[in-house]
Amino acid sequence: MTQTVLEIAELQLHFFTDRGVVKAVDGVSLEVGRGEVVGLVGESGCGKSVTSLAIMGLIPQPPGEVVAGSIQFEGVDLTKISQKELRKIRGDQVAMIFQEPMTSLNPLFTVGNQLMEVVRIHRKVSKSEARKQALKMLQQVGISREGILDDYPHQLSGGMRQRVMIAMAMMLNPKLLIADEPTTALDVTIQAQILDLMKNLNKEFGTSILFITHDLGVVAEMCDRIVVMYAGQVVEQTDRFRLFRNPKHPYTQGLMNSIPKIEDKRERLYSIPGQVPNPHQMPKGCRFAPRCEYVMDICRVNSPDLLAVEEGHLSRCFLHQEVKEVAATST
Amino acid sequence: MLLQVHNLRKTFPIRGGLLGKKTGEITAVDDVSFYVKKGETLGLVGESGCGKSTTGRAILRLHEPTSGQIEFEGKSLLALSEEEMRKARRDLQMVFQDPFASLNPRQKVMDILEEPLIVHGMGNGKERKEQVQELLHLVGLNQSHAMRYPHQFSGGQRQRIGIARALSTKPKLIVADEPVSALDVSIQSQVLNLMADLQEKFELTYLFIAHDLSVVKHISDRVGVMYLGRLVELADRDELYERPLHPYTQALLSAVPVPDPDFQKQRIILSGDVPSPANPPKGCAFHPRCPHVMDICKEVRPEFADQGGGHFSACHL
Amino acid sequence: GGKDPNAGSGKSKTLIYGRGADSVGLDPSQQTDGESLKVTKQVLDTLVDYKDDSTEVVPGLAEKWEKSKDGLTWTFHLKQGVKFHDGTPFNAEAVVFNFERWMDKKNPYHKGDYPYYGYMFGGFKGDPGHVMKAVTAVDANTVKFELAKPQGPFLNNLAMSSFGIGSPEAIKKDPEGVKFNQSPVGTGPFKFVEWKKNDSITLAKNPDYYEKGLPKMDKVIFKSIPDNAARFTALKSGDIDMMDGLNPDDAKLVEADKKLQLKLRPGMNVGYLALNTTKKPFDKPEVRQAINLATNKKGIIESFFAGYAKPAINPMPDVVWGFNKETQDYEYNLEKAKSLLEKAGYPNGFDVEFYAMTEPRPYMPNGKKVAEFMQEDLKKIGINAKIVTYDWQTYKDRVGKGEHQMALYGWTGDNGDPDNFLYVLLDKDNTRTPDAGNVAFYKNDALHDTLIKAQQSTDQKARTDLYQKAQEIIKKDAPWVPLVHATVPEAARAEITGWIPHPTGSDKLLNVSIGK
Amino acid sequence: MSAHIQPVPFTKPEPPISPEKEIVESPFRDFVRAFLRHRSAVIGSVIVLSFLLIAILAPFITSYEYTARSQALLQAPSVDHWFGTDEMGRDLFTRVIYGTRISLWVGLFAISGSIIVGSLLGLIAGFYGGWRDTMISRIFDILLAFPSILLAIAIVAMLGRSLSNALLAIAIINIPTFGRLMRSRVLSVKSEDYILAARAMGMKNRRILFHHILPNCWTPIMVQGTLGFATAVIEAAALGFLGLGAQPPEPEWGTMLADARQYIQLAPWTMIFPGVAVALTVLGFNLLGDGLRDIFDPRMKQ
Amino acid sequence: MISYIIRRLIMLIPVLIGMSIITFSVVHAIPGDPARTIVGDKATPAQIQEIRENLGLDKPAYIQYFTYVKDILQGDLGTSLITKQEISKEIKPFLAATTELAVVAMLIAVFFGVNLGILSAWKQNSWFDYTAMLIALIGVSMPIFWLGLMEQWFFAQELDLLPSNGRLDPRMEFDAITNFYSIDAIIQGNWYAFQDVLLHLILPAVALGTIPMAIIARMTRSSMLEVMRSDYIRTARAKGLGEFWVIYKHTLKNAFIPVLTVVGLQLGLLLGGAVLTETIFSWPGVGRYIFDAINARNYPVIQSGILILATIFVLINLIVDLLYAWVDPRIQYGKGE
Ligand SMILES: Nc1ncnc2c1ncn2[C@@H]1O[C@H](COP(=O)(O)OP(=O)(O)OP(=O)(O)O)[C@@H](O)[C@H]1O
Ligand SMILES: Nc1ncnc2c1ncn2[C@@H]1O[C@H](COP(=O)(O)OP(=O)(O)OP(=O)(O)O)[C@@H](O)[C@H]1O
Ligand SMILES: [Mg+2]
Ligand SMILES: [Mg+2]
Ligand code: NI
Repeated sequence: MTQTVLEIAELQLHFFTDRGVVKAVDGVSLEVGRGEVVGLVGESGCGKSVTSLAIMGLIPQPPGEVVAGSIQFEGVDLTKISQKELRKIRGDQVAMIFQEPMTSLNPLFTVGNQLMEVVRIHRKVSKSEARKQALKMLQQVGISREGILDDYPHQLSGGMRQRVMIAMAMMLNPKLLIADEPTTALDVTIQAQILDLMKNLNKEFGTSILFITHDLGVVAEMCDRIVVMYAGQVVEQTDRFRLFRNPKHPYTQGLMNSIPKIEDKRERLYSIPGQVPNPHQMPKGCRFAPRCEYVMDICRVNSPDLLAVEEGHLSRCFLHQEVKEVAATST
Repeated sequence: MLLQVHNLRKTFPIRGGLLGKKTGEITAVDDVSFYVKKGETLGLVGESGCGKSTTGRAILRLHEPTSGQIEFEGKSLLALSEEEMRKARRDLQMVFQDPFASLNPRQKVMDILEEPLIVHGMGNGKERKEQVQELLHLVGLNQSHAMRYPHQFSGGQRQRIGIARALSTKPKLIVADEPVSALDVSIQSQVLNLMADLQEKFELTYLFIAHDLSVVKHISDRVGVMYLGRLVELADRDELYERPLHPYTQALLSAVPVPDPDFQKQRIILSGDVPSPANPPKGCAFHPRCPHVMDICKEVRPEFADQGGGHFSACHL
Repeated sequence: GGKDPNAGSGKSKTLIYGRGADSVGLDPSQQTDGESLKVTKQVLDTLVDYKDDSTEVVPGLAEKWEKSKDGLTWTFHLKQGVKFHDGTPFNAEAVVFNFERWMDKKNPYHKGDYPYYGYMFGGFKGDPGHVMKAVTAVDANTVKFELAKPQGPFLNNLAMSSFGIGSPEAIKKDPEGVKFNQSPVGTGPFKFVEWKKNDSITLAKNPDYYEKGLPKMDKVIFKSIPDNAARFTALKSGDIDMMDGLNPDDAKLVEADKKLQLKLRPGMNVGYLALNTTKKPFDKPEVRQAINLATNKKGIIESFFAGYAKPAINPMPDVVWGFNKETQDYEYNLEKAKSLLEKAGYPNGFDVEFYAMTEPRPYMPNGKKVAEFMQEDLKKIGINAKIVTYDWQTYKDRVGKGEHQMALYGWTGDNGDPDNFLYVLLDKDNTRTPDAGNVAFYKNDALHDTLIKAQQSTDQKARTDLYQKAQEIIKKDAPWVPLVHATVPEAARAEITGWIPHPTGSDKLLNVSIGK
Repeated sequence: MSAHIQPVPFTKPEPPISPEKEIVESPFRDFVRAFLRHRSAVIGSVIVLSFLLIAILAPFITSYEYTARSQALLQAPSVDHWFGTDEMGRDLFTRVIYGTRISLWVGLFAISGSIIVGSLLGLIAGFYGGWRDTMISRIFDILLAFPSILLAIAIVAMLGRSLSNALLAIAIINIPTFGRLMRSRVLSVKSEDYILAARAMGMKNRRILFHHILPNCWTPIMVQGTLGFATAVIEAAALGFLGLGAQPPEPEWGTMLADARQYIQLAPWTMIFPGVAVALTVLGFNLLGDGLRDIFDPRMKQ
Repeated sequence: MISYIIRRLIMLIPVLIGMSIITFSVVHAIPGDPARTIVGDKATPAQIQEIRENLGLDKPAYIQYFTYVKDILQGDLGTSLITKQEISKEIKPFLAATTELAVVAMLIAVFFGVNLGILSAWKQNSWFDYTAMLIALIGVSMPIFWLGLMEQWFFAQELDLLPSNGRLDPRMEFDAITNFYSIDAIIQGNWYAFQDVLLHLILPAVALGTIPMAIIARMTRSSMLEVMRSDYIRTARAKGLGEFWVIYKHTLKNAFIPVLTVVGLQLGLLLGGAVLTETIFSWPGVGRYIFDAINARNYPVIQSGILILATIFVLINLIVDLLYAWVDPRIQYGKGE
């Protein structure tokens, strides 16, 4: 890839709660290139949303805090700049779509009002101009009914609302669009519509997208590159072909195997034993060790690093590191 | 033939106007007929709000059906008195979508599991306690879990408790209303496996409601597809997935994202949203979104008929 | 706030009189409450009046009068040239009109109730006890009253504010009998101007008042401030010029404050503890005497009257003629009380309900506290008193029905006649329920004979002797614990002159002025 | 070279979930922990407990009797009389201390009365709906639309002035608060899945009502009860202030305030201490109630 | 909408009927009767009996009740037994006085309460938040009569800053037209009086407004906090909206809905619950009027007074419900609820 738009390095994000510190994000690094769609997958609670909120500077503070690491957006470290500067970037250069289209729009203001607001925050334009832009953007996302600007969110269906959210995010043609599970709340047929739309927008405007989801099917369809997270850490990262054909990390493998494939027959599914660790008491060593089938002694003591297994394929597992060592000596 | 449903219909009143008069109706389930054979799993899929849950609940008379016939083991359930129905529920159990919401947060697992036994007068105190232990074991939980409260479990464990509760009265039919939708993939498979195991062990019959087509395909013997309160297609699993007849089923199947980057197929992207069940379109309910819509579809409601080999479909095509 | 009191309203001299409650109505003949009469006293004059500081009768609208030997005919000669506030002349016709209106239930203007008339003159036209046979105009300025039977306190009665003469024209304009009650028209020193309910009543100087140069103020405003403490605050901060209903304890503060002056209203009243002689254990005179002995009147007066009261020995105060100076009061002696109780058969005392009023009355500013005070002493002689309170209406209702065992009660004299105390409060005639006046339900035939004899006599000397005897009888039987004759402390700003609090509670504000 | 891990075979037996070693806590222990962490709940309960102790230990805290008169009338606070004396020379500290008993009593009885009656009505209205609901809701509307203090005054006037009648009046005017709360709570609990589950289990209405609905309704009632306790204390003081509450010589705070009102110039302490006592007690219950609400409020839970 | 209003008004009927029955029975169950008040402390039993008969108090209770209801239905609120004035006329200035006081108290309460709540929520867990909320808590913990007395003592007497009681300096020439003195002063262009009216309002309004203020502040805070956690506020922030607008545009409007309920409920309560404040500040209001009527057993005044207050209470809450629909487009009355 030619250029990176976003580069997160060793991000550490902690929540200081009554019950102790939750290391919700523990050393996450990832990057998104220009025009690239990067998928961020992982089970519920693994830190996907928190990571994306950190980019936007929207971590509830307190209790949350970015303790270490950097988030470079177009060469600017978003963790270092002031709220005011961040506000200028937010909504303009980096935009975000949230999971719940039902609750992410303010119920007391019309759709038009909320759409135009984005423009008027960042550009000095007249109301009518903003209105025009809003309408244009709505057309882009496939809503051509003009009256919709005066509708209130509750008058729209879930799919429509999510389109409005997308329109809102795309209003100022951002360089980076963060989509946090944008289709989870929608039906399959509607989801297909929305995914289709996002793909088109990506192609048409060249917007980079950080696509967060837990649905591997969606990832396979949408993303160029995929980052897999487990318990606040990135465990694997590579392009989608390699990931699906040749997953390296035992967690990724397990994940893939537990999905009932639509073409598969009625047999026992693979299941990863146990459950996601309690964020308050992360296991020592590798965080996946308690559930891992290939667990070794070292896994319970040391935590592995995220290292390249091969060119463009990172994994956080001692198995591969051994392999690498072997490989190194054999050559 | 364990369960037979004929022309089931369930409407909900819309209230409003002066003194809360009824001003309209939502037809949540409209003229649905199907049967479930003993020991099989019938999957029911469809988009949100199409009436899957209502169908499930109407069968258990948790929502009193507006009209229709429900025969369970040849007896009409709707003819039962309230007390008889209460007793009959021993054989008809339910697993809910949200494993947290469906467990009383103030009861210990022990009590949750014991209560159905008490209600149906099964066993004495000691026997019941033993049975609870057995149930726990069956769903992969252990003795120490009995004294905990639901919130002290993970989602997957809670759903196991829900399943254990449904099993406690040794029912013949279990209506599972999206039992895995709230769970993560890695946990989902644990629960699906458990359900499959239990079915085998106790010769259970499932009416399995879900919106995830791959899950339904995985677990079901036959699959029904619902749209806007109606059953639009019903067939054996493989038949349905390989040879969908109804355009809606086709679109649905094509829309499912497949976790395989190599998998390429032509998506049928439907336009528009699911209409409101309060005023469904005339004729075929699917016609406003149907890529193959014909004039007749706008006027005449297609018959839900056997297209051969037990493959039912409701389409003019 | 202490702003210029006359700011924004020209330079007129305004007096603000702060008081505890609003008037009920301003037609004095229909009202009985002090707050109403306090105002009407300024607006409507009576035929005869009381002296400024006592209940001695002096001329009012009538310059002079004579009575026939048998005491049955009274002739009044009216002042001339007096005009009502509406400009109509005051004359004998007007007096007759007023009396006809009050006494004749069939009179078209007899609307509503005329309680004091009925009470003072033995009912209405046609009633057996009605005293007034006829009221006639002899000529334009002479009125003749013919009585059915002689009435000792007749003149004193006529002097009551309730019998203020109103303008017949104004009354005739108000056939429903509503308006006059809201905006009375009389001949008094002040004219009615405005009434803001529960807030203030404004009166303005009557420029045509028959006494030249009076009244001294241009305006008088009666302002209701229900809370005693708030009223005192208002006085201190200059929002009002004078006030009644001073907390006795605050009197000390007033005396210490150079900007204020203390006024003492002589009390023609008695506060007492009625012991229900029909109920156990008060049917035994010893018990009643014991309670008398257990009462620390001095303590009560110190604590709740700040010293501004006289201990009551007889049922009537010494300002009323006929008071028996010889009577010996029971001393405060708990031992003796206890032994009397023993003698009466209650060596261990008894349990009793002690009714106490909560609304402040002139004779009892804080009944509940007095009861609480006595409760302690009673406990010491073994009597376990449980204090019971009701709101004033219920209280009167229950006490009038005789439901109490012992009850704090009191009386303010109307006309300064002993009969108005002794007969009304202690004769067996007045023990009829449900509205007994004699709430000790004390029945003594000897006393009854004495009182009736005194009532029918018109000889002052003979009456005095009879009343003295009556007081002795009462003292011995002890149906009451007479507690106090309260002097009511009131306060004004230091610059106020010419205010003389009257024993009846209604003061003529004729001579009041600010500064010299 | 290819040491790829092969996808795991599907037939692998499922390992049972390992028994967890973490200590299992009862909801009560959970509650206690949350409670101890909540500042205002702790402060509130400390205040409330102190008043409770004061009420119980009153005779040991002070050496005076609350009715005992002395010669020292209206004395300013001193070593002998910490809060000064009143117009009868009674020790104010003692009276304030004993007043605690009355106020707590008032709160307890009035509020438990309205909780019992209100909840019962609310439960019936919410659970059965229909005409019962309509009727009970109307009753609540009526009681709520009544100017409550006037209603209380009228009730006391009707029944006579005494502490117990004041209690009754306060209980009556607070019924709709609890009734409506209970009703709305029942309505929301009723539509929970676990109630549906209970019905699907074949449980009888009565069992559902008492085993499933009721236990899930009491937390907001408890919170409201604590706050209502505070209100009741103030209401009792207001009635006492009007002379409608406790009768002498009971040292009820509102009555004391009413009596002290006339000494505000002369002896402000007679006014200040009972007032502060009321405010402090009420504050304690309010803090506690607030704290409980936060602790029980699921939205506040992380 | 209209049909919703009509429906609500129809629902008012059973409430008012129930209310009148309860009031009637309670009031008539109070011992004593108005005849005694009318004749005063002294009267002969015969006189009292006669007055009772004149007032119809000797008739059975149900007949009295039906007579009363019949009159009400004909729009006749009855006549005060004591003053003989028509209640509908007599009560007007009292109602106006209380309404003026309650509205001003409410304005104070809303202004300070809402802003305090907003700032507290915004600066959650700061010392400002703690102090503000402690003050609010103390506010709800104080008996208002005590607060009123303290206020009066301190501001009127010790500092002599503000008038201690009444609605207006009685020396002032002033015509009560609407009986809302502030409005009357404006109508008459009497600015001096206007200023005086406002000064007189301050102490009682603060006393009366303290509890609602505290309640509103707490309510605003918690509801702000809840809204601030919501997804759409996150959206607003994600757009790059400034903090001020996030708070005052997006959050406040949403947070205000529950506050509105409190405002309506409290305003209703203030109208009928101002007895003590009215007594302390000599405010010639309706609470005091009914209170006096209870003491005098002035049956028609008690009944009609309470009925009027209750009606106003219900109407205020109806208005609040309608305001909801205005603030919140999701609420549509008259359609399926
Ligand atoms: N406000 C907060 N306070 C404390 N912990 C928090 C907070 N927000 C998130 N966390 C913790 O951070 C971790 C990551 O949460 P996050 O929302 O990023 O998960 P996610 O991967 O987006 O999950 P999902 O798929 O459910 O959206 C969780 O363990 C959660 O407990
Ligand atoms: N109790 C009820 N009262 C009124 N309408 C109802 C009720 N329950 C369901 N409905 C309506 O009936 C229709 C069908 O609802 P149902 O819950 O059966 O759908 P579903 O297929 O289970 O959807 P989901 O996938 O979201 O669970 C919906 O439009 C819903 O709004
Ligand atoms: Mg998330
Ligand atoms: Mg459903
Ligand atoms: Ni290899």
